[in-house]
Amino acid sequence: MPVSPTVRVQEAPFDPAAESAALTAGRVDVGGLASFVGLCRADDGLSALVLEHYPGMTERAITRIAEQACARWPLTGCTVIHRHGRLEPGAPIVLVLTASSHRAAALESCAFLIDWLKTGAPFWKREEFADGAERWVEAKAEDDLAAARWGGAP
Amino acid sequence: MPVSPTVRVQEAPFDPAAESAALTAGRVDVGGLASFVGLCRADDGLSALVLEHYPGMTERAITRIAEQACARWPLTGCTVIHRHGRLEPGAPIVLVLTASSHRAAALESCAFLIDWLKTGAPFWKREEFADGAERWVEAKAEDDLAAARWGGAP
Amino acid sequence: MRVLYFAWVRQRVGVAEEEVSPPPEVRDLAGLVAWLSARSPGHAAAFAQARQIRAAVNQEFAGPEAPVRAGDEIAFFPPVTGG
Amino acid sequence: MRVLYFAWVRQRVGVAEEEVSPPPEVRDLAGLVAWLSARSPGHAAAFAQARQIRAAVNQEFAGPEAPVRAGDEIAFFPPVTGG
Repeated sequence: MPVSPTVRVQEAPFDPAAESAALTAGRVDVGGLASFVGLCRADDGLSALVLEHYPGMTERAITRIAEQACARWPLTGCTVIHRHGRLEPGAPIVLVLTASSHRAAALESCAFLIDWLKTGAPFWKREEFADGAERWVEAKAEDDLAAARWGGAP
Repeated sequence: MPVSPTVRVQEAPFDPAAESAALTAGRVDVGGLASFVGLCRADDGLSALVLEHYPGMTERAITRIAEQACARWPLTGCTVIHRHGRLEPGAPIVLVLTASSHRAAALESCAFLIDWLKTGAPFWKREEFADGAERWVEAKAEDDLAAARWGGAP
Repeated sequence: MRVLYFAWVRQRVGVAEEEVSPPPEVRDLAGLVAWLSARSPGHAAAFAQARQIRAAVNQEFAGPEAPVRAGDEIAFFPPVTGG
Repeated sequence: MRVLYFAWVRQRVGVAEEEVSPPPEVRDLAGLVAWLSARSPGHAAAFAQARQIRAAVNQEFAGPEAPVRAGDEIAFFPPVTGG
């Protein structure tokens, strides 16, 4: 039976080391642990990113995507944490962690999860700039393509 | 100009959190940090894995592979740490960390590096079992294929 | 029926959520959008570019033909940009 | 010429490294393997399955046709299994 993913949506920072330890501590069946952390970049004088989300639906949508990853690859563990609220340049935004006996399963499912989070989880990014300007980030066609390469939507 | 990778071959454990911080601390141009940790599994009653390597050539071979990753993808940082010596089940063996402005570059180069480390770095694993048996791990054709999908050898 | 708005859709409408009771001829999301658009200039501005709008019915992504009923939680928002 | 052995190649040869001075007609790795194989039963056993052996000249992977010279560091080992 596939493992149940751990999914959290929070304003607070996350601790990749503690989350990694939770997926591997005391186990001897994990051969590979892949992780991805998305961070806030300071492009074009950006001073902060404000992430709005849809409470309730966000957790539900991420859980569905993560459950699909757990069903599609032989994972021993899977954790997704996505932050919301105001994030300054350099701040971590999202953590994806996948553990498996097999390295390819861990690496592929990690890429799958981040691609689908981009297109399937109800978050919206507003950019705030040093000069006071604000701008909603527009969805990118390339993100839809990246998600589509994995086949059907979760 | 491509960044210079950090490469270490050591018996001691490594600290993924500290290595991640070294690639991101004080920076605002990193959009994605991908990592992979390979761990020792306790398959078939394995009690330890003993990794032999070729001092000198190991660092050189890993550095060449890592430099190719830095040239092929727009990385802002790249760290590879590979342990040798006696490792018990659950112990981390190898750490690959790649940072980039773009998530796809970080994820792809991380997968590239671990695939090539499997086939291009002079390490040999000996398995020790609870019943006293020992066995050299045989190279897998699937590892050669995984590396080959990236095109020419580094 | 509870209607939620997010991101620039929320900013244009002017409220984050509202309780509405559309007439019985409003049966799907497309009908609800047409009916909501007539409520205020803000609503009209929010829904002006229909191709830029995504929606969810009871916290599941849904297309224009998705049925809507009394008691549903409906949300309108731009294409998502998380991750 | 310094010759290093690793993993089960080292175990079969019985030493981790040795200094050798092959005759001038030994010009490449294939020739060196043939010459080394005659040194002892251990060497012969190590090189018996030539397809299982990989090599490096001066810490670079090299094939059977790679030239070898006095002063080189040559290594023989099984296919690698790191990562």
